[in-house]
Amino acid sequence: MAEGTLEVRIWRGGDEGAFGAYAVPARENQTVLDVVTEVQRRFEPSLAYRFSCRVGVCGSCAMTINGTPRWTCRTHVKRVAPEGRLTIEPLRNMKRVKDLACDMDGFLGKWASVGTFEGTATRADPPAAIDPASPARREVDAAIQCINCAVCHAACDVVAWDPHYLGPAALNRAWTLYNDARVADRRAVLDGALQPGGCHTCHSHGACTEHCPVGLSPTASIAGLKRAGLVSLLKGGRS
Amino acid sequence: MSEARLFLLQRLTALVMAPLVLVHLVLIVVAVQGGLTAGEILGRTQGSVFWGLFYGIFVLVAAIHAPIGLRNVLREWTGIGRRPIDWLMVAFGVLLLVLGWRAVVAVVGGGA
Amino acid sequence: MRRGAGWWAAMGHRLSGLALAAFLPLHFLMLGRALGGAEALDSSLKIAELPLVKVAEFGLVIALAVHLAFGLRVLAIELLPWPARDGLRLRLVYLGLAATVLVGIAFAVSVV
Amino acid sequence: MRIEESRCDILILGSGGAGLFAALHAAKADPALDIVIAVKGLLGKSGCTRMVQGGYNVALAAEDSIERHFMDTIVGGKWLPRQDLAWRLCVGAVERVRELENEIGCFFDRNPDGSLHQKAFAGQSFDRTAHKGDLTGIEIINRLMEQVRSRAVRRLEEHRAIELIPAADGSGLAGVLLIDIRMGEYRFVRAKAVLLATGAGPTMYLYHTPSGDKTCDGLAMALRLGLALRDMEMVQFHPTGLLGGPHTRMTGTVLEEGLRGAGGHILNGGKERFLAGYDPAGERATRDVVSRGIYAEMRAGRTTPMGGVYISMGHLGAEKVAGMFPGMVKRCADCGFDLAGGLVEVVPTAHYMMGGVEFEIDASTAVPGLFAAGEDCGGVHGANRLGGNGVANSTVYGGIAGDSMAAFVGREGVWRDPDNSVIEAGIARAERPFGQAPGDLAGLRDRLAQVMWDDVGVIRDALGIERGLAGIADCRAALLAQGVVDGDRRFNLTWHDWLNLESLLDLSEVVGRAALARDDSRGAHFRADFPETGVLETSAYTRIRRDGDELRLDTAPVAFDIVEPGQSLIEGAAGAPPAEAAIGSAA
Ligand SMILES: Cc1cc2nc3c(=O)[nH]c(=O)nc-3n(C[C@H](O)[C@H](O)[C@H](O)COP(=O)(O)OP(=O)(O)OC[C@H]3O[C@@H](n4cnc5c(N)ncnc54)[C@H](O)[C@@H]3O)c2cc1C
Ligand code: HEM
Ligand code: SF4
Ligand code: F3S
Ligand code: FES
Repeated sequence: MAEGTLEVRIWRGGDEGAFGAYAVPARENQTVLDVVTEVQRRFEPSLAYRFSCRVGVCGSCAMTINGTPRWTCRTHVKRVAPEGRLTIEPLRNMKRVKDLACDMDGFLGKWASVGTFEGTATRADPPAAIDPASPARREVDAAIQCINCAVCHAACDVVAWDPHYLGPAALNRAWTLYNDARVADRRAVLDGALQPGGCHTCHSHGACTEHCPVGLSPTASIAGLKRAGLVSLLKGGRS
Repeated sequence: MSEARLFLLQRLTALVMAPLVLVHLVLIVVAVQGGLTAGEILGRTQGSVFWGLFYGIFVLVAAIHAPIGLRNVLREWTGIGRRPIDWLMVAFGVLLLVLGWRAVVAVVGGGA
Repeated sequence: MRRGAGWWAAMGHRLSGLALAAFLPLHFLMLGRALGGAEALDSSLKIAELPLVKVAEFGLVIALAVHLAFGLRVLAIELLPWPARDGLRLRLVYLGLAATVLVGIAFAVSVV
Repeated sequence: MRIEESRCDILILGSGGAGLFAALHAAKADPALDIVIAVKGLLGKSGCTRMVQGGYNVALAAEDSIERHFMDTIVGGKWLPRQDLAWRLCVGAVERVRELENEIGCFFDRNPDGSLHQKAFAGQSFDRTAHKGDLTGIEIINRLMEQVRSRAVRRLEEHRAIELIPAADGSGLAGVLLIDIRMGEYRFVRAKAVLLATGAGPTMYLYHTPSGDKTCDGLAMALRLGLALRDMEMVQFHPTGLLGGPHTRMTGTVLEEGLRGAGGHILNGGKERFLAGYDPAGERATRDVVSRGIYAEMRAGRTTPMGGVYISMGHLGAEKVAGMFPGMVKRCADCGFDLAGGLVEVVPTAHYMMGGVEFEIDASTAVPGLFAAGEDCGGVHGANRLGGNGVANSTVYGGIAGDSMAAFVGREGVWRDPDNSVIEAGIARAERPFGQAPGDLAGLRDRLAQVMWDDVGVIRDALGIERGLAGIADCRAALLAQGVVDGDRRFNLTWHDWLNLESLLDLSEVVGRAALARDDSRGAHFRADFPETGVLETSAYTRIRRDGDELRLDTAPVAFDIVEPGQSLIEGAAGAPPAEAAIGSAA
């Protein structure tokens, strides 16, 4: 496929808009982000899209590629468009700003709303001793490296259905906080996740886990929260 | 009632129903063989304490389980407000309970 | 959006749940007619012999099986711990499907 | 021209480690302060702090010491660092890492006994790099971002600073002129104190590692304001950037150093190892040495098809490699390269600017009301930056800047009246492309990138640098003559590409001028015509400021106020790996 041309359709506009069609040279090493870049440089100078790190760290380049939400800087064209046809749209479930860029504020706001770390120690104290093999720390390790790319948020239909739903990434973060032994009030973190729009709104569709580019499983984290909620309820806790 | 409590109730009722449904399914498949008559059904059930309990419990848990599930569906798929949905579901649960137990009484009690 | 197996499982679960919830009151009403004696019930069951109703009945048995199978999947995801982080437990989806197909076949065979 | 005007107490430019820490510290010092962060990208999702892989240098362990960290920094910096700044860095790192862990919520990796795990990083005499796996930056920035979002800090995201506006009476800084990228409009924010934390970034080179939003804007603005930049010839090259060809943004991105440390081989186009011919340590030598070895081999023409060299890991066993470097292997695989078992083409890649704005130990600058922190600043690292000292620098001095700004605003903070002529000039510069016929902007940036790479890159000489400066001038003339299609200015990346290139041109010239002035080789700066390091005792640093349209360069002696060349604060050699065995994971 190194030679030849890609048939590329790109969404132009906001909520209202239309697809633009472009013929982009196919290249040996080419990510979807490279395709978008080439369209901006050669055909559509005012094309809006977002990227920063170009290595899958910043989580700002995700788009909908042929119907599937993905990070674009690490998506090789060959893997998603063997036929050489690409349809590129902004991510779902967020307000659109322009073309391929959407407003991530709602998503990140939900993320930040599940709770921010509050410990008991200060900068005067040494870091807490934490057994790296303890079950709680393992849970954290398995879920912590989220790049907040919103791919899961876009993939989840419940997010689309229920505007109050916090969504997989935010709940995944809540789960890591809940398992962080240093957090002063873990109970409050859990209570937050048990509110309407919290973990019980998830129906285990699993689309989040299926699409997470870094291989996290928000489904497992949310299930963990549900279990923690059950346990605390059965132990006669609040909620 | 809190989300956590509703969740617990729904999952608990689901757990209870799983074996009940299994039995019910087997029964249907076996019973329906060669057509179903009222006599057959009633013959099996009438006066049976076991089946009375079986279906009595079945109705109870289903009347808890279904409205909670329906509540989520309505929230997500319709524009109805949260409050109205909750009341609608309470009504639905009561309806199921009343109709269900009436059916149990009909099939198990009375008659022969 | 392209949907994965987990989504289809959830959708099957939801639609079957809805079907059951819609059907359950009718089912209870019908059984409740046994209060009027076996004949009344029989006359209801007669209706059940109509082809269209047969298809619907078949659908409901399938719905029950689907709902059971995928309900168990949800319970397995939510309630069993995930020590191995075994992906999405997608196998459960296929297991559920297989179980449903079996029930369907069994029911179809028994009806014919 | 519509210019939206607003006010705040503290305006922070950039949301890397420096910007976010400054916001938190200022908010904590005085919760009543009205703090605004303006950032070119999204808050916490742009810049390089997020991209930190290796980790954070900090003398935490009982056997380690501030003195040892300091000596490693000075020796690594080839005696060019400003010593009081370097010392403050090492002291501050301890507090900052504890703060990150205990107050911000970062969850660094642990030893089995529960203490922080610290790994080896090249050029250090102790294993002192705290980390979270090999994606430390994500942990640091995500946690900082949550903390900042949970406070009453206002955000101006996708706002690009284009001019620092001085007070009309020359008494200090009045505010900052920005472009609201999404709206395509200008915005002038008046502030009592401003922090410059835009993270520099040597992205004028053909191969470079930093994030796409970093184009030396902050340094260009500081230069226009009349501030002095020091050590600008010191550009660090990372030896192994991915080489994927000219049409992919992946090209230049870092392949981690641990690959070499673990025993990876670097092969030339003929698939032969060659680094031992340049340095006995071969692949395990320090960044600058390996970069030069590779560059020399490339110049000698023994290159791979795309013009680089190979990194080969396969001899260690593909499975083992995949287990040791899962992140790197997956990243390569996503882009079509087989790192674990095959050959991947690599090149040295521009990574970090040691130079930057001259600043004081309290993060203030020569202009009252303007503060600076992070990679925008010069003096902390001297001629070379130790791996792991970059985040330490941005977070330590970012926090200090937050404290200082809060104190400054309380003490003498006023809204100064802006010099409107500078606002007008700033707008005129940003408007310039719209008046002109569009041209091949990307091609022009490529041209500059090639000039910098060839003539002001890994190995330099007077002739080449002169040629480079001429090439930069050509590119500038071309840029000033070409424009951008006017029309939809909202989120118009091509407009911003134009502005990016302008900043890069300004700084390219500065780097070239400084490189020409330093006629010895030390640290990251290597002159083929002056391969020896000069006398350490009389070390001087370069300093460039703008005077009208001219750049003026002078040099100033380094003050050895803590330790002098030949002396040491520690026993044993600074910068030497702690034990033979540790080299394996060092690099
Ligand atoms: C790939 C990579 C790996 C690295 N690994 C390590 C490591 O392991 N250890 C280590 O110590 N260091 C490492 N570094 C270096 C380290 O990341 C940086 O030195 C440091 O984090 C810089 O922090 P900063 O806050 O100054 O700038 P950044 O974190 O880069 O932030 C700059 C901010 O300024 C914004 N900005 C830029 N221009 C403008 C403008 N005109 N207007 C408004 N905002 C603007 C950007 O969008 C961004 O938000 C690495 C760097 C890279 C690129
Ligand atoms: C076989 C026993 C049953 C099991 C194991 C079971 C299990 C479940 C579970 C786990 C859910 C929650 C799904 C979610 O929120 O993701 C659910 C939802 C539901 N159930 Fe059941 N259920 C059973 C029987 C029934 C019956 C008999 C009815 C009908 C009366 C019913 C109606 C519903 C409805 C309407 C929903 C909502 C579906 C949705 O939210 O998508 N269930 N069931
Ligand atoms: S969980 Fe995965 S998909 Fe969701 S935001 Fe985090 S990294 Fe992206
Ligand atoms: S896709 Fe959505 S429904 Fe739950 S498992 Fe993931 S959040
Ligand atoms: S550009 Fe940062 S994740 Fe793709």
